[in-house]
Amino acid sequence: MTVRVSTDSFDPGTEVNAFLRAADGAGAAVTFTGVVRSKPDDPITALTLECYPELAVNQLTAIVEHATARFGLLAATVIHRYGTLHPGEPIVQVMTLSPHRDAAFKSAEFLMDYLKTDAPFWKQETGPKGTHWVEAKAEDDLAKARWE
Amino acid sequence: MTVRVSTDSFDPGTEVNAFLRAADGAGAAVTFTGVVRSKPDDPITALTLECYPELAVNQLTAIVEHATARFGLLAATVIHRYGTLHPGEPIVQVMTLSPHRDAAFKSAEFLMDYLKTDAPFWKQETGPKGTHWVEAKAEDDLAKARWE
Amino acid sequence: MKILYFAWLRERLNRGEEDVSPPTEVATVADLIDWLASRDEAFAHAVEKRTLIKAAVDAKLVKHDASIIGAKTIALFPPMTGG
Amino acid sequence: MKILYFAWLRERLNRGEEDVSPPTEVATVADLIDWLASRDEAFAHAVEKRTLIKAAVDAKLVKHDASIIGAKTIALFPPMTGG
Repeated sequence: MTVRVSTDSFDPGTEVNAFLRAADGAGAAVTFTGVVRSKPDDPITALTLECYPELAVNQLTAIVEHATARFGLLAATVIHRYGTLHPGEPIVQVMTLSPHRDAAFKSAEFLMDYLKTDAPFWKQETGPKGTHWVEAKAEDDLAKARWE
Repeated sequence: MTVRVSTDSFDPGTEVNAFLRAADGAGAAVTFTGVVRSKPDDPITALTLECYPELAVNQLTAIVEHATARFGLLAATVIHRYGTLHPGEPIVQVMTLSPHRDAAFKSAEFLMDYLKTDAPFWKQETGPKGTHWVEAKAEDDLAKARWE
Repeated sequence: MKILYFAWLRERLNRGEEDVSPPTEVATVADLIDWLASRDEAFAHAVEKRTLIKAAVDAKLVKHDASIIGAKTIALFPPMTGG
Repeated sequence: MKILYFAWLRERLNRGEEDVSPPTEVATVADLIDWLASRDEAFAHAVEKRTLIKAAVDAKLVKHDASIIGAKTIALFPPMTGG
């Protein structure tokens, strides 16, 4: 089980391979990679993530332990960046490993849904119109609620 | 949209990075990697996949086109190996790219569920007890049926 | 017309392909399986459980009621187990 | 006791942290927010919608009824938007 919260950039493929090398006996790995997104109708030049690192590590560790127990995972990793990022850069990567594909998929979704609402990161977008804080979405609360 | 059916090995991380480089404007990428699995209580030394390549390409192309339309994907890739593989080697990788994480997750699950029952590969396991054909699982038909 | 066999069907028949010339009344996959079974006891035994036999006509997955008229290649095989 | 502020709450207050010494009857997160609001109009305005204020006590996420007795660090912040 690995949780990493850092301003350092990470390479998605390198992380996938490192994770799979631990795949002794496992059949199914699911990786979610979140990339800074610039919408054509609402372009951004930068995304700044503010973070409370100590709480982030505590929260992500609890979420990963919960997912590991609930879905019987063999391994799970969460990597989350903060600081200033640009379109195309990876923000977050969640990886889960299970003997079965269903548990690998479900647990990765579960981790992302919890992480969205329960991990202390705050996004600020910078674009041609200036800088604004991204508002929390009600749909993210709903996505989390379906696991309860 | 990419479909690759080959006896060549592939590197999961290299494929993820190549896929993400096409992620112009997208926010969410999901990767499923299936690895040859040796169960502790039923170890295998080799997994041989037989394939009808021409039909496999036709079927996988149709499945990927279906998923792309149904889930509004920006990109999707399926890589499937055949021939003789060993425990720990990747067999299959499915990657989906969407503006939204829900569509990326759902479409990757959809692709795997269809691929399991509708792509012409046949697995043969070799272990201490000899060689046998893997039987099709009723649960795979059920997993597919939930999308209908 | 070429027939391809895969997996345990190929092994039981001891051949991966063969060329056949069925009579014109053999119009569907089901007809073809019946006709092949009528010529060959090993084949008849291998396809006894018809639900375990899948088929493709010219590299297109089809059901047993599909036409084989004009087809060049018919594949017969067990349920698929990829992924 | 140290108070940390994040995101737009930090911006509106124009400070990321401060040291405070609330009286002993300030026993919960809710009490603390009320007490801070009573001292500072800008703070009172920023936390007007209490449901938009989340809290952590010593790097543990808590509800507003959680105790702050003996706590070293309290963090107050808007709903999280990571991932």
